[in-house]
Amino acid sequence: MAKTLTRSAASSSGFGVDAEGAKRLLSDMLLIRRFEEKAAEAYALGKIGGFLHLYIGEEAVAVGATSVLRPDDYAISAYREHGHCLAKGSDPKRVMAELHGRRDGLSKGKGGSMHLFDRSTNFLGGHAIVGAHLPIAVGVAFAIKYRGGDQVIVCYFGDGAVPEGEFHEAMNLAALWKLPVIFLCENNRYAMGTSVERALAQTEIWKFGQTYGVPSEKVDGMDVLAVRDAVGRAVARTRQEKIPALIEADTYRYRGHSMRDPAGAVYRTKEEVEREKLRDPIVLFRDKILSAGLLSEADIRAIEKDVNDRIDEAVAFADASPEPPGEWLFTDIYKEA
Amino acid sequence: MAKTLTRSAASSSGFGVDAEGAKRLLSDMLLIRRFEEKAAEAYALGKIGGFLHLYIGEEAVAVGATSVLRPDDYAISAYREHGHCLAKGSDPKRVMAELHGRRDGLSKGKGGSMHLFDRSTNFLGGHAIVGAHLPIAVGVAFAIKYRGGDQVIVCYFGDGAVPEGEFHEAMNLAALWKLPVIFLCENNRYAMGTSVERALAQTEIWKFGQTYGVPSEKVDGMDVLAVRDAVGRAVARTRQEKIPALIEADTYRYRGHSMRDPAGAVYRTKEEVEREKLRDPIVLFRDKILSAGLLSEADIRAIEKDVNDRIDEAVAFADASPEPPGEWLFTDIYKEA
Amino acid sequence: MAVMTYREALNMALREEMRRDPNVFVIGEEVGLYEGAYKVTQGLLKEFGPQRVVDTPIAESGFTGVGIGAAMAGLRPVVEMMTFNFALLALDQIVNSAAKMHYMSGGQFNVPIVIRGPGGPAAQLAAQHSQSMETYFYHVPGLKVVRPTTPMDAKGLLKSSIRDDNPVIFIEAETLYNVKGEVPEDPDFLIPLGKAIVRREGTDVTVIAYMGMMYRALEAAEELEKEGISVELVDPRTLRPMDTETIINSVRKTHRVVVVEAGAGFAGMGSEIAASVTEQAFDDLDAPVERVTGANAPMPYARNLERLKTPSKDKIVAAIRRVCCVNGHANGS
Amino acid sequence: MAVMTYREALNMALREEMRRDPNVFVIGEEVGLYEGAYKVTQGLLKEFGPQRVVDTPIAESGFTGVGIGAAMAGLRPVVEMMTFNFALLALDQIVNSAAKMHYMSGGQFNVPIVIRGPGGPAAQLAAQHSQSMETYFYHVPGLKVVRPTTPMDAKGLLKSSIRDDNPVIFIEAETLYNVKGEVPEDPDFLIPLGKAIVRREGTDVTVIAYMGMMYRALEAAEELEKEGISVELVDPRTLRPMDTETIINSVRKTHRVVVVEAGAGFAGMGSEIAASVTEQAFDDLDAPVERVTGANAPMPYARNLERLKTPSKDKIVAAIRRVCCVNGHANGS
Ligand SMILES: Cc1ncc(C[n+]2csc(CCOP(=O)(O)OP(=O)(O)O)c2C)c(N)n1
Ligand SMILES: Cc1ncc(C[n+]2csc(CCOP(=O)(O)OP(=O)(O)O)c2C)c(N)n1
Ligand SMILES: [Mg+2]
Ligand SMILES: [Mg+2]
Repeated sequence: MAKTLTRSAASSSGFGVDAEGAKRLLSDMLLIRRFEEKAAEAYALGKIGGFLHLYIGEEAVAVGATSVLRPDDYAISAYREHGHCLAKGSDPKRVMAELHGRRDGLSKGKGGSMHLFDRSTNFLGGHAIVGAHLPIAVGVAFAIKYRGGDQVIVCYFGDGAVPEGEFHEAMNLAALWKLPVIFLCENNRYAMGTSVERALAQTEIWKFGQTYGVPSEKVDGMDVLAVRDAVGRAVARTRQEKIPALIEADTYRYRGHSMRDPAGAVYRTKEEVEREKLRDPIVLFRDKILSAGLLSEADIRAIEKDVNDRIDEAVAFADASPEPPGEWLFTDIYKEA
Repeated sequence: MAKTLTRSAASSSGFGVDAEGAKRLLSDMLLIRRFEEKAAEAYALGKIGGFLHLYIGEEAVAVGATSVLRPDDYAISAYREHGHCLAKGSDPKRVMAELHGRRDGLSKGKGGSMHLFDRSTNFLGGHAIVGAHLPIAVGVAFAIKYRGGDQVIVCYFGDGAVPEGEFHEAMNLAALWKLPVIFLCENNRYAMGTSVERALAQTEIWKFGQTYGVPSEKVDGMDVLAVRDAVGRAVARTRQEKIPALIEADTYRYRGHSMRDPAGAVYRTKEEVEREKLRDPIVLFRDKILSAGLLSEADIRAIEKDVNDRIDEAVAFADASPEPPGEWLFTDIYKEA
Repeated sequence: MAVMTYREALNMALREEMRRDPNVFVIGEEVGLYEGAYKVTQGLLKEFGPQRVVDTPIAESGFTGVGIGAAMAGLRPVVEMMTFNFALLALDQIVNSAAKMHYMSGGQFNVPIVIRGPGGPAAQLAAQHSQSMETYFYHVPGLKVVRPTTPMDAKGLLKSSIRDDNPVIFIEAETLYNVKGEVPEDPDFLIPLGKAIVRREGTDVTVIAYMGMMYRALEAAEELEKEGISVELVDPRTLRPMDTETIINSVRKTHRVVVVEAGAGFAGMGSEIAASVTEQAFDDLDAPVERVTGANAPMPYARNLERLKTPSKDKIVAAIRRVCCVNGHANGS
Repeated sequence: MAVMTYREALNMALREEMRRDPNVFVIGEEVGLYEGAYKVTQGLLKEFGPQRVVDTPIAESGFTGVGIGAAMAGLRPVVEMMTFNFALLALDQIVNSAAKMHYMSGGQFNVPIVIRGPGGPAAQLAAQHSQSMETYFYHVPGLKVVRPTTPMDAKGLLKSSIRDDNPVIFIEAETLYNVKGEVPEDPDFLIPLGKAIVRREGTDVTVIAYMGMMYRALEAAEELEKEGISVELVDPRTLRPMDTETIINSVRKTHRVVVVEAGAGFAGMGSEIAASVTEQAFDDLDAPVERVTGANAPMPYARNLERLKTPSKDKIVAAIRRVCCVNGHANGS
């Protein structure tokens, strides 16, 4: 799923992608959803441990954004990153194996759900300290510019990272030095149990970018085409002008913060969750392409089947992968010359 | 010099203070200037060690701001804080003794120039990690509100603290929780050798406050009456509405960053420094009150003499104060119950 | 006495101290509405209201600084680190502001703050969320550092920490929150900071351990008992100030020492204890102090590797045997 | 060989490595236009331009993170901390990102970054600006920690650090920048990380010290020479990885050890060396390892108090005498 929908692929359908493109967007979102449903099952069975943060409900952001990136562009994220990693093109088998702590996992089983990395897709993690990867993203952008390249980096982060000082330091440095980083805030309205209203004096997160003179906007994060459009414009501008961008995607997580907060029910109402489910990005997009006649019911069933098969395969692969050997406790601490 | 000029002391002279008030403002500014000139001499003689950061040129900010504070209001600052500490009412003798590392110093000689503290005037230091005292100021404001008091805290900081994450964290927390803290940025255009243009994507520092919904403005920091007016309005609002404020004072330091950067000549031109000296806050204010007929030349000479005497006394006091006893190395590490 | 969990004991301590002193308040991420990521602050918002149970945004340096400022102005904040891993973001505030304020101000401003939360190895939380954090603090003059092993200690030490006039770093453990034990219900029950406890008397070897490692050392001691090796277990409880007196007294009796620590070991607590025991009781020692420490590696995610990272009961048993064999003293082998 | 200052040796190392490898760049506060707060980067902006000599705003966490990101993307940043005191603000980036990235990513992303700058006791800079900072780093798996004592070491070790594929914490000293010494001009001169050096041969006692403490230990050794006590001086140079082999070899010869450290001592480098020497050479030791450390207090400003805070030559002499007296070995007294 690493292939890129170039802007020229925009069809005459009126919403920016042709049938092939629509298929890919839907397939990618479904793959992430299905992957995570299966991961949740494995967690319940005790096969996955630690923290597991599901992205369910937010798939349109990763998929829409990645659809306008080149394979050599970079992406970096926090700990709710299965979707970003899969969208960037990692093999679901190796991602699932990582969640299972197995030797064939992306990070050899040493990282787990929160620390997915994939050098082959330029996916730079997988960071579990809120806010810490924002300056790192700026550093990658610095390296791109240093070398005179025209790549960009997309840096995904949550609304919860905005009150952290590193958000501000990263914004300022990127704006000051004019670096090709796209800050993509997934505002799902909560940082664990804390709503943005209780965390930020300024709840319109995109406005923070304005202060730094960074082109900033808000987008409907449940609409994969809207995300694709907004990020597409930002990527084009950033690639050309080497300036950062801030995009706030208005999104929602349907599950709790992690598997240990199953309902996420203390800090939000059931009604709110149900209301938000009405704008499920996958349902909306499926309906849209169906009614536009871009894909048929049969096409969609075929996509679903393919996705299910791939995820089943991933689970089987993870189950079959052995534990990392004991000696690996002491490897990769230092890189040997 | 701790006494407060209440707003009601505003005279009919048209610029907000009567003769008594003018005298006090001038006297306070002169005291700080003279104090620091003498401190520089002592440094050259090796009587003061470590870092010594002079405030010369910026006196109008501390004096104007403090003139609208009550004695029970708090102030807190960074390491260029002699002026803030003296304005708040500390005894110049004990401040000078602290700079000399003597037992009668405010901090018993343990803190030095960068760590002046005075519980008797509610002066909370003297902090040498750029940005670190901003959240501390917010905490003091938190305590004020917690207790239902109507004090405020003025938090002085430099333009150099703005790119630090703690600036942002402090602004957000103060705005979010509606706390009585007045952030008073002394924008002297340089953080050591780095001009604001090379440090900030947004050089209008007061605008950062707007993002957080904090009443913010810029003021001529070389005009003691303008500072007094702006801070006076902020204090009144903050006291009543318990909301923070951000004031950016446009000021300039005539000396180098510290005594180890004597000319400050690498990163700015001589012409710039000379031009800025034309708006010396003390000269300007003296001319103004003279031409307004508020004080006579003789009055001013009397003030100068008094200030000189007090500073000579402070130097003599510091010279005469003994070194702290060796045992004090181990006292004050912990407070005993 | 009542039987309750470590978590409940902490909650009781907070509640009692908040009732006792209106200047005590709790601040941190998710401490209020969510009642704590690990539920240590359960019910506090309801009883004390949002002014005294303050939910913060994610801004560790910021809200720790707020705590320090509030303490300078006379309040007694209890700052919760959701986990101590995040305290690195606030370390400058803790080391350069909280720990030094009293000294720098020549005794004018003390900082009566408690910074508490879980720290240490957790369950498959990997490198960034599962590490022994005490090493960043116990080195620092001006800080006190507490690591309570039992529910009773959790209560008694937390209450003393809150009443202490200095900054106290109070590190709990995710893996101990559900441990049960007897806890005095007396609201005046306190355990003084700086006092170690002998958790088990023995004659052949002194094992020094705390937190999860104490529980493993206990199992090791019971196993070795069967072989006729009598293990004395000492729990320092407070790492700074360290009660070397209790430790040395035990060493003078047993002449052999094993220090167990979950952290990576290099220049850790075990090094300090080994060095100071050796200095102060060199002639009493029949064998060099043995250190059993966590593997010198970041924490891996995979369950099997994770298990290898932290000292196991078997490793402790082996170290005790080793130290008892030297000069053929004990009958272990 | 040329005679130059420690500062010039560092400058030369930076210059040579920047010439050698276009991926090496320098970033930090005042490194460019101002040529470094301590002038270590003098002339670099002029030679290499603003793209490779990058002045930053005051945002330690931010620009350290930038260095880490740049390193992940293949560059070799040298991040200057104006002084290491400010590195606490970046400690999360250093510990949780730089040190663990290679491990967490299963070996996919290494972080070849050098973080350098002065650290340790300075001249009347007081509690927040004058402290031994190595303790925050050498505990951390994934980091290397270097403390170069001489101009030659400064050059050879900095060059090795820049060429190393891992994060290296390279802590200089304000008080050593003007020290002069011989330095090879060869641009391929390197000193490997992890190798201690015997700075002075001796037979009665091994003294382990680095940085300013090595210079004082040297004076102490010369003074004691007159009394017939022969002191061997070992400088670890790299604190992590620590070259225990060289240390132990010396101990097997002298049977007595003094470790000197400027830091406050509790759970410091001295504790680690004392513990590991005792573990590995217990039967060779005729006396317990003596630690001479900085006073367990924050750094005071007053000159006389400051002098008491850091180990003096006299304290080192006294410790050597003490350790030599045990069991009447040496002829000291
Ligand atoms: C520095 C830091 N503080 C606290 C935490 C604990 N924590 C993990 S996730 C989280 C909430 C983050 O929310 P947000 O950024 O909005 O991302 P979301 O979970 O909504 O995707 C918190 C507080 C952490 N990991 N890092
Ligand atoms: C966190 C931190 N980083 C760096 C320094 C070194 N330093 C001391 S003062 C200073 C410049 C600060 O400038 P500014 O805030 O504008 O205050 P000014 O000196 O102009 O009054 C720097 C970089 C420090 N003390 N703290
Ligand atoms: Mg969120
Ligand atoms: Mg400035």
